[in-house]
Amino acid sequence: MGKIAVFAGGLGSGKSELAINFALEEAKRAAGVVLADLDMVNPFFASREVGQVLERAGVKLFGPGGDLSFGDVPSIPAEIIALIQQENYLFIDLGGDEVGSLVMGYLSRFIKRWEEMEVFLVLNPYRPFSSELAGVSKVKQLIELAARVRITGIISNPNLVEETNLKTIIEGHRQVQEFADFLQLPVKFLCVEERFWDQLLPRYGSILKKLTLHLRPTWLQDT
Amino acid sequence: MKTVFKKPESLTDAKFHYCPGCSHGIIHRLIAECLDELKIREQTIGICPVGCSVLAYEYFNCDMLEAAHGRAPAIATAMKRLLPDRYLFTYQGDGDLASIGMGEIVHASLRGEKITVIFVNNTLYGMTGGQMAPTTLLGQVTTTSPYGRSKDWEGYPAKMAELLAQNEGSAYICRTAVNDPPNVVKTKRAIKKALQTQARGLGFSMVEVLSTCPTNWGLSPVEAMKWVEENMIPYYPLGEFKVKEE
Amino acid sequence: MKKVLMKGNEALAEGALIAGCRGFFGYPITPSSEIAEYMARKLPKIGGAFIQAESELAAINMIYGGSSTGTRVMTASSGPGISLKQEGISFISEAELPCLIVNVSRGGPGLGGIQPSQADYFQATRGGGHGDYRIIVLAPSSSQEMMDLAILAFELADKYRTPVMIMAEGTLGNLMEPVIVREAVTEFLDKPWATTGCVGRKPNVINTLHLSQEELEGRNRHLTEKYKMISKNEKRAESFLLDDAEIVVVAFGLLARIIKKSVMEARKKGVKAGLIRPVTLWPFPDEHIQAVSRTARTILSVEINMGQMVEDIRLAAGGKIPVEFYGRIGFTPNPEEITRQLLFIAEREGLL
Amino acid sequence: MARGRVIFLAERCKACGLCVEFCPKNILVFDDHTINVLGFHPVMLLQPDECTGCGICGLMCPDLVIQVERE
Repeated sequence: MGKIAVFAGGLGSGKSELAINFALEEAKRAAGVVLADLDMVNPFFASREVGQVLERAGVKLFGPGGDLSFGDVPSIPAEIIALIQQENYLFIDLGGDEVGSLVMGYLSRFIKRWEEMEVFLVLNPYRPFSSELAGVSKVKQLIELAARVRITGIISNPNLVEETNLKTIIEGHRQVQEFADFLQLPVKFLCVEERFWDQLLPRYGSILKKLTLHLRPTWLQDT
Repeated sequence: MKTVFKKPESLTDAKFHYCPGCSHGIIHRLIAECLDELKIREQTIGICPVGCSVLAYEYFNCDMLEAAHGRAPAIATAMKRLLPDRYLFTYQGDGDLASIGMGEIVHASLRGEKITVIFVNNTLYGMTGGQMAPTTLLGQVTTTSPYGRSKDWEGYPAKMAELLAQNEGSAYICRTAVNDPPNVVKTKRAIKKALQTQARGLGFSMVEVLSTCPTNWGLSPVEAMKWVEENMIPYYPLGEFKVKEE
Repeated sequence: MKKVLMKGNEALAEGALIAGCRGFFGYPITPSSEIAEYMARKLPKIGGAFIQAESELAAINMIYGGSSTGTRVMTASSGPGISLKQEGISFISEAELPCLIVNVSRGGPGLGGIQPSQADYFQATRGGGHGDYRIIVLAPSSSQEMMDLAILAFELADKYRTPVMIMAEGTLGNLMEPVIVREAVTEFLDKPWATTGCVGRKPNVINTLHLSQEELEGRNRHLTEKYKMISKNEKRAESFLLDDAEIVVVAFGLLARIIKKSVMEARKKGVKAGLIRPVTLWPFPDEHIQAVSRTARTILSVEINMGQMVEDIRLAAGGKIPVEFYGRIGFTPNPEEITRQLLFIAEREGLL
Repeated sequence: MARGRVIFLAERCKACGLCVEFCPKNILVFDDHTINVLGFHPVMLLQPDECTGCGICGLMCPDLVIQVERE
């Protein structure tokens, strides 16, 4: 894992949830972990909603603050340019699609630590526009154009939220692997909820990553 | 003997409700003659405004809609997009088009909607009793500019043909008048050209017709025609402002 | 059965396409914009029309024109935009043009905020614009219902020649859930009234102007008869644990789903609670309220506003049972908050 | 000899006088002895023999009163 990790992808592919999980995990090992919520597209279910959880774990959150956290206006946290250039573990949560990645395009010229940066394309093949190669390769191309960075790897995030089962994950991941092969990108991680971890570990080994859902309202889980 | 002049097929038998000498009747007839001559009555849908011509749906013998004040271009836009092989025309007065409907007309033109707008400019609100319109001339007295329209108080009259001709989406923009026989003939020619522009898919077309309101101007119909020539045409020059050929 | 993970807004848009919607005319506003964005991507590929209008006024009049061609058309907006569209909705209602209008609501008055809200209940259920009219209002509570009610909305709109509104909280529009994608609708009603060019028939006129008193009154009586028919046929509500319920919560939308949890929690603690979830906000399912007002002890209306639906509940209850109100603004209460409220009422009423 | 013939739908005439004004032969007048259903003295042709069937009266008439025939 590099020192800057950027999470890009289609609208609703799971970027925020992944960025939170990766940041929290890094915080167990290292100090100076920063999560930048740069979702300018849509303020619903954004990582800024779990500020307290992050804070307790020692993750510093930078996002549209105060009244702007639910503001309908794009607002880039002022500190972000400095953060990009400092020694730290920076996790950047972008908004959906190429529109959400535009902010990265603006920031990319401040990046000096290119060799320490990973840019992930988060893919959930159960999302509209992500179930076919044409849609996926288009979103990849547009994101790279908008973000002015190359995507370095794919994070597979196949799920149907509460209705996910092993079959969903296995079939979905196979689909993601096919996309990855075509795009000539490595699948760096396969993310699954904790409840599937034990059964899937033997099959997928080191790419398997455990997810705790922080943004999903708990009351959805059995209604 | 052969008939050289009669009521066109594209008008119903209903009697116009307009005041004596009001040139709406002439303009209605010219549109209908164009529909007849182009043989497109059954392919045409017209949209009438709020204003004196609000009842125009009773007069045109084709499918017709009555619009909310100023919104006819929006209605025509959606209809043309969904029925691209049909002819859409809106019939709008100066309050409807240049005041409350300024947004709709400008954007229909900007988008290059393939519709034809017949814009009847008689310098005031006829329907509601002679109030000031965006096209009321400087110095002109109306019930809401009782001291005469002044540039400092009410501002300048809107030149819609010139304004819309600037838009890339406009394919044919022309201003005519119906104050004398030669100008009536020219108006018909312009309306036909506008409809042909629509048929060729070139973009937005509008004919602004300088018209009369003898009742609210306080003039006889004949005097009103002279008033158009003496007062309107000098400020609103006639002619084609935009002719896109392809 | 193929499931797709969809935001409520996407599911609604896809539902509209499944229902045969081929025209979208709108103006962007959070939190409804995903509907327009989804339509902008899909409609041009299937021969439909998508226009981002210059204003809500233009958009709703494009709906007037679009529907006049006999095509299934829709628009989507949020509170301030829906206010601007009211003139057009009044015209569309009087012209009896079928269409779907979506309000992914936000808080008000004024610009308010984009947080979850149900504050447009009055506007939606009373018609909203000028004149004597009503529109059918549907309130989905899941992504699946966003799709299914969009399909139903077009069916009802065509059947009764009326605008139908779907009203959803912004949270529902943005919440992702697995959705079963329905089969495309293939049967449509004939629309002999449509203005499509009068080839081989007499001209059609679509008009809302009625100069004579007799004609105007006749039109209003005709519409009223239609609204009575809709009231008779189309009331819909979901009942949950009502059989022995002593405290009945009434709530709609996504909020109602959360309150199901509260009801179950309260029952675990000995409170006989139940829930009525109106699916049609107009026509309001008053028979459901009347039924429980004979059997329950009290009704609690929970809304994300300062008390709007509670008035319809009181009208339906006709004074037979106390009706109380609990509301929040810009915030969807979590299940525990409502459970606490139920326990408080139960204790006060001696029901524990 | 007349080369044209003008037929008036007198019940539609509002006596605006535009046809009278623009007739190049000056052969149209108001019929002071008739009042139509609209309450106007409708227009009439004073000297039918002079009519050339030019059609200008019909062109300027706002109320579809006039039909013109020509040899």
